[in-house]
Amino acid sequence: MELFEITHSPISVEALINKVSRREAGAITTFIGTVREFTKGKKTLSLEYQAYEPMAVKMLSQIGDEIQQKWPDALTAITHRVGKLDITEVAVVIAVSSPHRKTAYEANEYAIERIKQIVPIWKKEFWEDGTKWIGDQLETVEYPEGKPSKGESM
Amino acid sequence: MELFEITHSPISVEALINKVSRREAGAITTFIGTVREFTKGKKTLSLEYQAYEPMAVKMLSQIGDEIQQKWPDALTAITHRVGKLDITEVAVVIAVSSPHRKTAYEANEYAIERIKQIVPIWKKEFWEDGTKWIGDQLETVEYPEGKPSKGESM
Amino acid sequence: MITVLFFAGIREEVGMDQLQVEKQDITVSQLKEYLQTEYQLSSLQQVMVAVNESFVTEDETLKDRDTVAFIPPVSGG
Amino acid sequence: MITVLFFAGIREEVGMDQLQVEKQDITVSQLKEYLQTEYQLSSLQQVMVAVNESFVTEDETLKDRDTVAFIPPVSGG
Repeated sequence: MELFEITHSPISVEALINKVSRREAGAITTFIGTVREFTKGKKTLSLEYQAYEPMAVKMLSQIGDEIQQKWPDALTAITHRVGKLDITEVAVVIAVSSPHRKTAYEANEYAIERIKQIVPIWKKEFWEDGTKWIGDQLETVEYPEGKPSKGESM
Repeated sequence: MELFEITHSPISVEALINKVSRREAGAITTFIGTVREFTKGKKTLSLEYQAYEPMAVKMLSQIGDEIQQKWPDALTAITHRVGKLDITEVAVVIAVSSPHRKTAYEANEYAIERIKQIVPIWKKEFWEDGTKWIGDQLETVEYPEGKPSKGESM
Repeated sequence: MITVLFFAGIREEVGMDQLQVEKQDITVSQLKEYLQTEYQLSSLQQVMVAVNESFVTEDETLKDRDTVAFIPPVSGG
Repeated sequence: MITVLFFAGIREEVGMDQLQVEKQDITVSQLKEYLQTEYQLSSLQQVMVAVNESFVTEDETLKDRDTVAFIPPVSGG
């Protein structure tokens, strides 16, 4: 069972929940990133995700390691889909289990923030009047260090 | 479709996700509360949840209203199971959708905190050496106001 | 007549889910005192009270046909 | 020989997924300059660089058979 995956097929949320479910967990959080119809007033028809697949899996796995360092009780699974997606389809699912709920929320949110920093996946938006590869969505245009930081724990 | 429910049957996480999924949502968070084997070193064999059902549904719905006030973009669904549950079984699922992820996390965590304050549901733990109805788990023994607060937005 | 509902530990202590009390125009606080005397209940101090499914304070006055629920500290989730 | 991988907008600009460059013992920065001159690439300034699937800085020296990937700002999630 792989905890960190890139897939070309629809993602099963239940499958990810099962990957992190265990007797010592009292809390499981999931984050499901879906294709939204409107972004800043502009209507999206569909999206295409592209990944540098082996490196993306490696970076997802690194995020898992970072979480393990910061929250030793947490167990994380992440699957990101690539290819063409329609509105409301699921692009990414993050599942985190933990004995206590606070950790499950924090580690989950940390994972999505890190995905948006270091995982080589790109989104192309298809609008009625054209297409565009979308850049960094963290509202930072450049990486001051010339590359993404490796996170506090590394 | 009911957004707030008490059920005597296993809860489908997918069903709750579907209740809040919509074209304007880019993020869905779920919280899944499961039966944990060990609490403070003590081994739990199973749990029994009891609810004052009509009032519990009403209070879950009130939590939904509070979230609507605080995060107008969020849509929330909550189902809590009652009856006897085994280790790893799902006791509660909270699903929140929102255009943006921050709201989906915050509103979800707010919901579980409020459930633990105002929803009339009780947990009985079954151990090898006995049983006990568990009280308030927020580490506050008494309600200083004589009743739970109605939340900032009410 | 007032219907009184019990849950969790209190239900086990009282030995019943509910009972009917032939009273009205008394406060929640007075009802508690009455039940404690009548049923030797140990655990009514820390409970909250709901009338007709809404939380109330101790000085709420009860009317005929109200449903009163004693709500021990909750532990759902 | 170095393998160079392109993604997203850069891939569309270059018009290919990858190419082989007959060089070695040059830095990432020198490779960028070479590619910009050779292919009139506009968007290599803001990209990060990975060598053999790990992020590196501009002064990393490239060896024979390294795989270099240009990583424009990511937008997964």
